[in-house]
Order: sequence, then structure tokens, then C-alpha cells
Amino acid sequence: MSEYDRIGIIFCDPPSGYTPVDLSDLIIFVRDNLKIPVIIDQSRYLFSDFHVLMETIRHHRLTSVILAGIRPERFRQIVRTAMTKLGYQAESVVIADFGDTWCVYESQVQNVYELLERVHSQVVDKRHQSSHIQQDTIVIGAGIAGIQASLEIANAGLKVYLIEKSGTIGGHMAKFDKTFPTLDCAACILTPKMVEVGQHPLIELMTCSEVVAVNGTPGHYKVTVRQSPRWVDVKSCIGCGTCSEKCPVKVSSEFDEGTTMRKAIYMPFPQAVPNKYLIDGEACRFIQEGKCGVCVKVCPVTGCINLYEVPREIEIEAGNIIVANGFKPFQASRIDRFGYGKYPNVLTSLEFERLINAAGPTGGEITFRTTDKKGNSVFVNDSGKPQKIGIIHCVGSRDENFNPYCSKVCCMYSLKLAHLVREKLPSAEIFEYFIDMRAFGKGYEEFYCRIQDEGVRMIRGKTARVDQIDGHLHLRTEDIIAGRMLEQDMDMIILSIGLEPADDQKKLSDILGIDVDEYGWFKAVRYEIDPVRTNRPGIWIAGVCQGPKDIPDSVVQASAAAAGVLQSIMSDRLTDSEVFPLTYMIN
Amino acid sequence: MISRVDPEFKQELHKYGLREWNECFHCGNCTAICPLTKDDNLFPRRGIRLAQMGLKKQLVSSVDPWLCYYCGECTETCPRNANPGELMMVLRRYLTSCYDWTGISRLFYTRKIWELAAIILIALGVIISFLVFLPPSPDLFSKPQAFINEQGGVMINSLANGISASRFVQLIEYGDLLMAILVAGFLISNIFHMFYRVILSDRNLKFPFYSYFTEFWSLIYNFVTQARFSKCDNRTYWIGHLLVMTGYTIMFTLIVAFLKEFQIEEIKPWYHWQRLLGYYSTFGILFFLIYTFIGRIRKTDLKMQFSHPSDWMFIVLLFFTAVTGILIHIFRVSGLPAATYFTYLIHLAFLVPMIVIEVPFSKWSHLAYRPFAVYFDRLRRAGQNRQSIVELTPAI
Amino acid sequence: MEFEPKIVAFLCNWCSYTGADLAGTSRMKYSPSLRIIRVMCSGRICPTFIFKAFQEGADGVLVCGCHPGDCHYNEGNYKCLRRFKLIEKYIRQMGIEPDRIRLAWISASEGKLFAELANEMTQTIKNLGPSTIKAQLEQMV
Amino acid sequence: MEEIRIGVYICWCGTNIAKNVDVERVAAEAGKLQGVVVARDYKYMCSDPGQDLMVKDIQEMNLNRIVVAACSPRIHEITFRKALEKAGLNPYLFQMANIREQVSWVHDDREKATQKAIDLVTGAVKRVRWQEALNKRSVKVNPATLVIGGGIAGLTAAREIARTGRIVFLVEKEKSLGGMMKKINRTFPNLDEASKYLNPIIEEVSSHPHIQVYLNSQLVKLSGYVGNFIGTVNHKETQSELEFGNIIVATGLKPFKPTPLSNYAYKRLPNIITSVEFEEMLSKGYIRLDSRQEPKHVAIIHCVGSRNPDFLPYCSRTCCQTALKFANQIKDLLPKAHVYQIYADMRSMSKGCEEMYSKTAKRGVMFLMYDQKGKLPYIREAGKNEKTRLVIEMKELLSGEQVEVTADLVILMVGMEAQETSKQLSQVLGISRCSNNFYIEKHPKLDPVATTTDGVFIVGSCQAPKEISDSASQAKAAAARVLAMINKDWVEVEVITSSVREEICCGCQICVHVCPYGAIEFLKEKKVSCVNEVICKGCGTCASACPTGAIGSRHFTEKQILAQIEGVMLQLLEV
Repeated sequence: MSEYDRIGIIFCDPPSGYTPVDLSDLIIFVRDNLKIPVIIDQSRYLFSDFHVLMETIRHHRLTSVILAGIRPERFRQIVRTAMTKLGYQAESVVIADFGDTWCVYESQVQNVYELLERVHSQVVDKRHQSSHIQQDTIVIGAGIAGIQASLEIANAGLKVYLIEKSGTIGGHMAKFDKTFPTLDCAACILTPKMVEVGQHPLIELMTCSEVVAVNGTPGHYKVTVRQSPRWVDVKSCIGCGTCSEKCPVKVSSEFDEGTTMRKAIYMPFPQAVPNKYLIDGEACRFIQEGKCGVCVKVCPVTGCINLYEVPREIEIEAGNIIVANGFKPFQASRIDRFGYGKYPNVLTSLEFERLINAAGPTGGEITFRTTDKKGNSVFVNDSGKPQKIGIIHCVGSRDENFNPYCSKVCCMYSLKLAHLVREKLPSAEIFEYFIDMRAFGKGYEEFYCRIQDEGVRMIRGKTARVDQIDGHLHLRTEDIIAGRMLEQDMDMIILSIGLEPADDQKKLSDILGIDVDEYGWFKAVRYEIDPVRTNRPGIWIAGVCQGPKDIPDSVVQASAAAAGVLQSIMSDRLTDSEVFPLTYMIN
Repeated sequence: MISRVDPEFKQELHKYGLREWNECFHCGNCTAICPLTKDDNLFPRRGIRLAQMGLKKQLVSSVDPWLCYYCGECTETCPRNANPGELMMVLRRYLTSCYDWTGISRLFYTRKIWELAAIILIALGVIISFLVFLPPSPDLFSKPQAFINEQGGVMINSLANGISASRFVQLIEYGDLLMAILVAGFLISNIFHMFYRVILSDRNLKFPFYSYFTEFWSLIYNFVTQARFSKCDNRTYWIGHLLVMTGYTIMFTLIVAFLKEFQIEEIKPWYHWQRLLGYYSTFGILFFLIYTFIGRIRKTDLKMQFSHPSDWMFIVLLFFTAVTGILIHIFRVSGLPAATYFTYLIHLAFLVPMIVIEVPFSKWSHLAYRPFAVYFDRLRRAGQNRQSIVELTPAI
Repeated sequence: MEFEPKIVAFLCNWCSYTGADLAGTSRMKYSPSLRIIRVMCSGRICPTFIFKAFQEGADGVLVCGCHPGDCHYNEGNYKCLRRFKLIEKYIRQMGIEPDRIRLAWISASEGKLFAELANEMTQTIKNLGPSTIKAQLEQMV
Repeated sequence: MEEIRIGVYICWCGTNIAKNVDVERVAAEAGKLQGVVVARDYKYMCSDPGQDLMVKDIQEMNLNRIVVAACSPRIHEITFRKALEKAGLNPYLFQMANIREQVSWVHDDREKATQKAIDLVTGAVKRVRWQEALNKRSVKVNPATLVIGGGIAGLTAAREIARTGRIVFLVEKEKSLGGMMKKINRTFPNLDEASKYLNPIIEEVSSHPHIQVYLNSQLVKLSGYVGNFIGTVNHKETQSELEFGNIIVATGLKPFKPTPLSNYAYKRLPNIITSVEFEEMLSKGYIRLDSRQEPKHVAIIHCVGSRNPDFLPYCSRTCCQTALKFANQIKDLLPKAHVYQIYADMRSMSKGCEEMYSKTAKRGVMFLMYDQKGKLPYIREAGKNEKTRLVIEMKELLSGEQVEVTADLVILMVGMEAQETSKQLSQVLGISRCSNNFYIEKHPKLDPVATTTDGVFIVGSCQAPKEISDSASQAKAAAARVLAMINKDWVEVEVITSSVREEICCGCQICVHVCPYGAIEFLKEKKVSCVNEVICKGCGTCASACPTGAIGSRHFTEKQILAQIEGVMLQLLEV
């Protein structure tokens, strides 16, 4: 709509029985903060005389009205009629109900302010839906969900900015060895999509980037992206790897979950997209102390590596934003009873994924973790093979002391890991310690049965503690079904760690102005039938950032979010009136 | 016959001070974290399960609650905050009242006022009968020096009017014996009841008769050392417990069996055995009292977070008994006959109900039940060893 | 060394080939005697293919399609079935044991079945011994 | 004719292939074959550098045929075809040898596996030399969409698309919209009125100017191809022909009938009802026995039919959480009633459901675990003096006790199974079904809503049982695909069709009869057959039927296949 479009607020008198209160500072607040016309219904004539009402609204040239006060509901109908008579749709009347708190107004003043602000911003958002929507879309996070969403939209012939914090796309899925229950190798099914993203003319991939500010209104977001330097020019790098060879600095690789070492200038993993090198600013000697710079000398492409590169901020205009920033694995060391970090052969599931991966530290051999001369813990091929492996479920999940929610994927990936172990070590004894086996998806239950047939021991009962006793990992578990205490010695323990909101989740929710639930996952306004729509029109959530889920569900959600985007662009309409109730209460 | 689940049973347990605990989803963490569980005694979880399902028979026939010493680790680490440790405590109370065939114990636990009334009643009874049979001699105030012996202490047995020292001791001894018989009577019958529920009522339990004797040592051993307790992480609690237990028993035996040697006119030098023993038990009891007082008030220790009235009742009684006991000693040594006489009176007014009420019917019965529980448990095992050991089966 | 037969298998793209892939993704081991050739539909398989296979020295030929009624192209597998009956007659006349050719319905979800089928067929062929057609034909020329 | 220059690339796929196949040797052998200019092996052909390697070769050695031996073509054929296009080569001058799914993953004997790999590669090389350049045809997309099924999934999909002002045909076989969700009283975990969510959608859909709803109707015939389908919809006597560009299948599922499970005495004893029947009772607002009294003991039995090899071998996913919801609803309506959950594994994994589980426990519900792989609970009628109606006998696993549960009302959480119409519909649509009769998605992980037939999407619980929110997001996901196609307004269609070489066509018209799509017509004047390539789906039945070999199906020509047969049978003498 045009700039003639004006929101006004009408303060209704409280119904009889309520003592009227002095509105003056409330009015001042509205005038100063919201800068909109205020009408006060002092002597109840406003609603009693329809023409006066019409006149007043016309006089203030109002196109949307906020009815504020105690139980203003009773006036809604008349104002609606007035508005429709004036040629505006009925939704242009919004109720801000202070509830009975009005009586104790002094104590409630802050809430009333907040309420009015909330209502106002919503009305503004609604107003903006009708002005043309910016076609470009921003996708935050390039895990499988982000990738899927970007492809869906780009394949519709629309521009996408894919913003990834790390140096490559792929997210957690790239780290997995196989995927349950089909046992496709994760890389095999993910890399083509990554390549597609990398090559897609309509996807602008921005690695090492973060969203730092979002301004503007739905359909016209102005997003500030902070791009920290890679120090290697993505265009000119030919990925020959000479720099990495010569680089003197070694640090543990985050892609391999610290099971291997990488250089300060590195390629996150062989199939990384963009398949170019980058420099780890914290580790690089030149960037830290200003000496070295060997990479520049050996690089065959002149000017490809620029160690003086600085972060830059880019502003992007986008109509929609899809948030798919994924999750953070639970910190196993937080539960000291399991001795993670204390005993070398207590591994997290993610570490094990890397260990068992063909591209992992041992080329897929399951071996023990030992400490080398330099004191970093490493997996070496000749350290023998574990013969008894225990997998402990629900580490950090379903636990009031940590995360009360269920992480949804652990049971299944634990079964998968058990299968992979069985494949690699046919003679090994494998135990799963679980509370409830949650094999819920398509083909999952069948997979569970299959793993049992493969001779993996399923123990109902969660291991309580792991102690290292002369080289063996000693477990205490109650085998509930057999009805006895188990005291077992294991060679290796895998902790099925749960999922937690990413570190930047809170920050993002503030920047984007979208709600999070009590655990910090993003909140959908109507989870039951629309799990990707947030309280902010034009901002969508997809994947695990909304709550733990497996790959297919993340992919589906990503596409669903894309649907929201496409729909809004194709219909040039952002909001869905059910999301925006016409009545607001003090919460 | 197949037992039937009983959802009402929770209400029953509530009377014994049960708090929220139904959240338990049986992950088995509590059992596994407990340093005392092994083989097939799966407390606390199995106890929780039986309580949840209201399977009274199985509950009463299991000794598990007695094998738990409430170190609180299970409660700390419980993923559902279901507080298994506290439930064990509640079950102990419940079992105590189950073992007690008179039903008095149940009355005391579930209706607080009754316990209090009973105590007061007995206390009054003691005071009255004491004043009737051993009235204070009028000379107590007029010429107190008449009661002072050559060591300058009060001759404790000659304070009653017109009653010779030997007679005095004898009367007290009768009283003690009566009390002891009463207590022992109840306690032993209750223990037998326990024995019936745990061992005899279990038809398919078979073990060789000689195990009764072979396992007997464990009863003594556990009674004296509280060995299992020491396995819990918190040692001070065990020491405190050991001290009070031994102190208490020593005192008990002294006054019941050796009153003639213990309560004598002359004051022996401090290194004399009876004085040393007396000091030891006093110290033991005080140590424990202070420890628990602080604990229960500060609620620092998990196991002391929820205090059932019966817990307080016992501590209070014990406290006053101890204090008055000490006072008697002080007054004697400092030669104050009147004070000695009346403190002695009050001392008994606390001591008697403490023993008569607490030992057979309330908190203190566990002093006896715990070691017996271990004993019975070993008997059951002796039975199991003959059956084939349960094989590790994959869970369903 | 022991005789390792070579079986040419024609799999339809929609059900059987997918089924074979499923056997792979589920790591179901079976005999390495099969040489799989993908066609869009079992209806595409014409007698020539089968004869060609034998002529080239195949010890057996396996033809797989979707279950009746499940054909991606409605009825291709029925056509295949009809032809197959015919072919069975022919090869008998040509002096090839009818057991050397086989028609089976493998759906996209029957990886296990496919693996079993492969082993089974290999066994039958092993029992029959190597096919002599190729040699005979070479003598003719 | 140009000189054939073939490039062969053998993929290691990490160790997936290299473990059981000696890739270097395969490459070496391939190098010896006629026409092969270069044969390489590489760790990950599908990765960026892998493709670049190929592209570089094509350009530098001007290769004009490519063979890649790697995983199944179903996974990566497209990927490599794109690479060819990138290198300026026609994507159809490419052949894949499947040496992972069909060699390295299924054979342990490295020698034999390698031999087989070599044969397959040889076959591919022989075949590829006969392959011709084909040009992709892109056709305009009909913006109208057909949605089959009026449940929450179908409704959501229809609404999403219609809101963009595109036509949607919604075909529902029942007489009203709403599907399964309509039978549901409240949703978990928040126990909201389901109607609160459903009704607005039904309202919008049924009143939407761009949605045409066909009730009591079914799709009986389908022709055409992605972007341009023509379907026949039967409703009552009348039939109507519809044209649309895409199809979204949302036919949902149906509850399992517990009668065959005799131990649950369904229909044999009174007051034993299924979860669906209980939902209906709840929506009426009361919980009652047949005798109109309120039950004092309510038992809820999980996994009825589900996770049971004899009936539904899979987990129905929603029952546990629904059962928890029931428990809460019962406690709300009858605070005094005792509720028993007789379960096998508590699968409350969805958002907010684990919390619902502990909340339910707090409300004093009794949870009893039964041996779902062993002896199932048994329901018997209570005796005279048992002061209850029904008794459930079961082995309780968490206590190891054999127990009895008294109950007035028993709720059986029945599993969910595919519609019996699924077979008929799958045949009409030409999509396949899994062993449990649910539709098979294109890829279980990365393409869960598409099917092997372009333009046909499956959403909601016709693909597998799932809760409302998942169905809704699947519906939106499919909508996204459709919208994308509509927005682009064109789509590439399969070029693998049949074509007639008129000079040798004898006009016998066999092909006309065998074609399942009526794509071949006989040109009277020319006396030859002619293929309508838009309708032809390229099955090749005609080709194999043609006596003169005049009809050939592109990309699967006689020459190519015979050459491949030759190839796979070509014994390499040196091994």
C-alpha cells in the first residue's frame, strides 16, 4: 500500500465496574515511540454514534485501527463495519486487550507498552505484505537443509544467497560415514548436491560469512552479512595443495572431529565446496605473529593468497530468509561419569563416524586411540582392534539434568554404527545400552530387527558409569530384562550424544526477531500444521534448528520452507491471516 | 496366583512421606550407579517398579530397601528427578510397619499425633511410678552433704526416701529388665514376621538348612561393622552411624545387664572401664546427633532433604536422653544430690519412651532389620546358587 | 579350477534394477556370476538379446521385470512373459536346456529375493555345466 | 563417421569400491579396449575435482564418448551427464557401469569381483560407441495441479499452490474433506483442538476460487507426462477429463483392524475399542462404556498390529504419542480414573512429546511394559467375584512379574496400514510400492517426496505413517517442487522414446497394438507407423515387437544392447 496508509490507535473506555485510569503517559508513549495518531474515547460517544466514529477515522485518514483497552472486543464489530464502509478490509481492525490488569495499571504499565509495541509491529508487518516482495532469498546455514532449500528455490529460477559460517558447505551430514536405514554412504548422496550448489548460476555461495544485522520489513529485509577472510581467493585458487604441504602449522581438524591433524592453510575435506583452500586465522603464524608466509611463496598463482585480507560487510536485500543453521552436538565431557576426555577410548558417536569413515584417520579401520610423542591423541593402525564395543544411548538426552527432550536420531545412528562395526569386525562383541529403542521411521523398525539378527546385543538399561580399570573400560549397567546387574569390561565405548541448539542460535533469534522455545530451538507459530513458519513473516526455519530430526525430515522441511518462499513470491503475499490473530493479550 | 497391579497403592505410600516419584521411566541408572547393588538385587529401580505397580506381596518379601544406605547418588543422577533414594527411605518405613504385627508402628508412622501421645504417656507413667516407688528423700535439700561420698560425689543410689542403695539399684534394674523384655519381645516377634514374609512365604525358594548357620556370621559382622554402609561414598556418615550404633548398644547393655557395676555409689577414676565406656557412647551419640542436626536443618545432604516427623522424633528423644545423661554425671561429680535426683528422673522419662517406642515400632528398628536383611538376603542367594544363573538375554 | 558360470541378466530399470541396487546397499552377498544389463522395461527384451547372449557364450540368461500389474509401463512385463514362453520353446529346439533361461519378477523392494535368485540360478547352471552353444556355432562356421 | 574416442573413468568411491575391486587393474584393462583413449581411476568421481578431471580430458583429448564405472546410474547418471554438458559434449554419449551396488558391495572375492567389474566396463565401452547424441526436449508446464486425497496433506498442498493463483484439482474418494485428521479430537503434544487447525484449511480450500474439489471421486486413467498430464476422474456415474502439469498423491492410510489378533478379543468382548473409535468418542466429549457408565480403569495397549512380523512389521510412528495424549485426555475428563499404558518401547520422540511422557507419568498413569516380540498380553472377561469387567494378563518386563491388569475399558492403539486402493492407484500412476504397500519415494533420504515418475509426488502417510506436522511439511515440500516447475514454466522431458525408420517399416501395425500408451498411430497415406514422442514413454515394447526392426527405442537400440552383451561376454584372455 502507499505511504497514505496510516495506523491509528483508539483507546476505549473500560467497561462499567472498572475505575478509569489516567491515560496521559500511555498516550505520550504511543506518540513518541510508535508515532501514530491516537484517539481517546473519553465520554463514550465515539462508539455510540456510528457517524462520529466514521468521521473520526476519516479525519485521521486511518487505514488500520488498533482498538486498545479493557475488553475492546465489544467495539470490534462497529469499528469493522466503519472500516469496511470506508473501503478497507475487516482485518484492518486489530484488538489490543489489556485484560483486567488495567485495574492494577501502575504495576502493568510496562506490559501494556510491550503489548502496544507488539501489536503495532505486527500491523506494520501485515501492511507490508501487500507491497511487492523482493525476489531474492537468503538461506542461512549450508547443511543438508540449507542446501536443499537453496536448490529448490534456485531451480525455480530465483536468486539465492547461501550464507555459511564455515569454509565449506555440507554441514554435519558430510561428516557421516553411512546413513540409516539404507546405508548409503553419506558422501555419495550429499556431494552431488553440494556440487550442484557450487555450480548453480542462481546460487551465490558465501562461505566464512555470518548474518550480523537484519533491518527492513517482511518482504524487504536488508541483511548485513559479515564475511570474514579466507585469505585465499576462491576464484583463482586451483586447489593444487602445495601451500598446505609446505605450511608448518598443524592443528586438529574440526571436520574429522579432532581425530586427525590439518594444516593452518587447508581444505576442510576432499569434496569440500568450494573445493578451494582457506586459512585458519587462529592457527596461521603470519596472521598471528606476522612471520612465516610460506604459503604465499609456494603458491603457483600469484595474488591468490592474500594474508592482508580483512573482513568485509555486505548488505543484501531479500524478501525471504530461511534459517537452517542446524545444531551443535552435546558436549560429552559434561557427564563425567562416562569418563569422556578422561579415557582415550571413550568416543563420541561423531568421532566414531570419522574413525570408521574410509576418508577418516585410519582409512576406515577401527583402532584404539593412543597418544603420540607430541602428546596429541591419535588413532594409529597398528594399535590393535577392539573386540568388545559398547554403545551408550541417550547421552545428554532424555535427562532432566541436561536436555529433557529426545534427540530423535541417536537410537537409529547407534544401530547404524553397530552395523558398521559388525561389518568391519565380524568377531567383535557389540552391545547397545538403551532406554527405549526409537526406530520410528520408514524401514527403521526393520533395520532394528536386522541389527539384532546380526548378533548385536541389545541391553535395556542405561549404563550409569564407565571407569577405566587396568586398561579396560569397566561398565556398570542394569540389564532390566534379564533382571541382573551387568559388570562388563569393554575395549571401546561410543557415546550416542544428543543434539543441542547451535551456539549462534540465541544471537540469530535476536537478530532475526524470531522466537525460540525453552531449550533454544526456533519456534514455529503453528508447529502442528506448519512447522516452518516463524512469528516473523518472510522468515522461515528448516531442519534441526527447529528441533532434532533425521535427514529425510530435515530435507522435507527445507523444501517446505522453500514452498513458503516460492508461494510468497509467486502470490506476492507474505502472511497467512491465521498466523496473525486479530486479538492480542498481555502475556 | 497371579498378582494384580494396584494403582491405589501410591496413596498408601503417601502416608509414609512419599513425594513425587512416578516420573521414573526405568532407565536403570539408579541401580547401576549404586555401589551396593550386585547380581539380582536391583534396588532402587525394582523397588520403584513394585511400588509403581502396587505389588505389595513382592514388595514386602524383598529386603532390598534395607540393603540401601541412602548415599543419594541415585537421586543426584536420576534423569527424571524421580528421587529413588527417598523412595527407598519411604519403603523402609513402610516395611517396618509391615513387619510389626501389632500395627502400632503403622499407627505411629501414618498418624503422627499418636506417636507423640504414646511417648508423653509413657514418660508420665515413668515419672509417676518413679515418684511413687522411689520418692525423693526430704534430706536432699535440708542436708545434702549426707549424700556425698568420700570422693565428693553424689551417692546416686541413696537419694530415694527410706530405700537402701542396693534396693534402689535393684528396682531400677527390674524396670530396665521389664523394658528390655518388652522391647526384645516386640522386636524379635517382628523380625520373625519379617523372616516369614521374606523366606518362609516364598514357596519356590529352596536352600540347604546348614546355610542358616553358615550365613549367620554375616548377621553379626554386619551388625557390628555396618560394613555395607562403608561402601557408600560418604565415609563420615558411616563413621557417625557406626559410633552411634556401638555407643547406643554399649549403653543399652550396660544399663540392662551390668547396672550393678555401672551405677554405683563411689565415683571411679576417669580411666575406669565403666567411665570410659560411658564417655565413649556419649561421645558417639553426640557426634552423630550434631552431624544429623546440621544435615537435616541445612538440608545440605540429599538424604536429609526430606525429613519425616519420625526422623525428628527419634533424634530429639535421643538428644535429650544424652543431654540429661551427661547432666546426671556432672551433677554427681560436682556433688549436687537434688539436681542429680531430678535429672535422673527426667533422664528416665526420655530414655524409656525412646527405647520402648523407637526401637520396636519406629526408626530405630532398622538397627535390627538391616543386618537381618543382609542375613536373609544371603539365605536367598544360598538358594539361588543351586538354580542356574540367569543368562544374559538380548532386550526386546 | 571350479567352473564359474557367466549369466547375462536383463533387468528392467524401474523394479528389478532398483531391487538389485537394494541388494547392494543392504550388502547382501551373492555369486559374482551375473552380468547385469539394464533395459527400460522387461517388455523391451526381444528374443535376439537372449540368443545373442548364448551365442556369445553365456551359460545362462536371467530376465527380471516388475511383478504383474506393477509394470511402470502398465503391461510391458505381460508382453515379456508371453515372449518368454515362446523363447523357452525355441531354445529347447536349439538344444539348450530350458533351465538355462529364467524369468523372475523382482520388485524394487526385493533386494534379498534378487540375491537369493542369483545364487539359486548360479547353482542350477553349475549343475548343468558350461554351455556348449558357442563352441557348436563356431564349428558350424 | 567421426572417429570414436572413449574416455573411461573408474571410481574408488573411497574404499566402497576399491575395497573389493582392483580399480587400477580395471582401468588398465579398459585402456586396452578398442577406441579407448584414456582410462583413469580416481578416489571420488562424483566430487568436484573428479568431474573437473573428466571435463578437462574431454576438452584436451577431445573425447566424444565417456564411460564411468562407479555407483548405480540411478544415483549419479544425471551428475555425470551434467558434467558432459559442461564440457560441451552431448549428455547421452555417456554410459555408466555399476560396479558398486552390483559388484563391490555384493561380492567378497576380490578376484572375481574385479573380473566382473572388467566385464561390465567392457560392456559399457562396447555399448557407448553406438550411442547417439540426443537432444533434451523441454515442454511447457501446465500450471494446473492434481491433488489426490483430501486429508491434511492433500489440503495443505492444494492450498499452498492455489494461493499463488494456480488451478488445483482436488480429488477425494470420501464424501467430505478432512481425511484421517478429521477423526482426530486433539493434537499432541499441546492437546489443541485438531479442528482449530483443520477447519480453516477445509474452509479455505472448499471456498477457494482456484481449487476445484471432486468428492466421491477417483482417478482412474492417466496419460501424458510431466508438465502435461491428462487424467480421467470418475465421480459417481459421470467421468471428467482433466489436464494438469503435476500430480501430488496424498491418499493417506487406514487403521489396522485388530480382529485377527485374537488375544485382544476385539469385537468378541465388550468395551474393547480401537484408538480411532476412542478418538470419535472423545470428539463426542465423553468417555463411556457400553453400559453408559464411566470407566474406572482404562488400559491402553500399544503396538497392536505394528512391529509384528505377522501383520505390520513396521512401527506406525504416531501411536505411542497418541496414547500419551489419550492418557492426558482421560485424566482431564475422568480425574479419578486409573490409566494403564501397556507398551513395548515408548517412542515419544517428536518435539515436545518426551516432555508429554514425563508429564503423563507425573499425573499418576501406570506404565507397564510387555514383551512385544514374545507373548502378547491376553484379555479375558473377568469372573463374577473379580469386581471388574476385563482382565489383561501379561508378563511385565520391567519387574519381571506375571501380572493382571483390571480394566473397564481397553483402548487398542492400532497400527496404520496402506490404503487398499494403493495398488490400483500405483498402477494408474506407474509408481512402485514397498513391501508394506506404501509408495516408494525416489530417494529415501534426499528426495522423500518425489517418485521415479517425473511430475508425480507422494506426500503424507501414503509414503509411510507419520504425524500431522510431518505430513504438512511433506505436502509443502511437494508444493515447492510443483511451484518451482510452474514458476520456471518449462520442464525437460525424457528423450528416450521410440522412433520409426519409415523406409523399412512394413506397416504391419503390431507396434500400434502393443503400445500401452496408444502413442503409435498408423499413417494411412504413407502406410507406416509413426510415434507421438510426447506420449511415448520409451518402454521399447514396440521395438522388441517390430518384425523388421523399423522401430527402435532411442538410447536402448538393438545395436547398443547387442554390443553390450558382446562386451560383458568378451573373455579377456590374459586373465
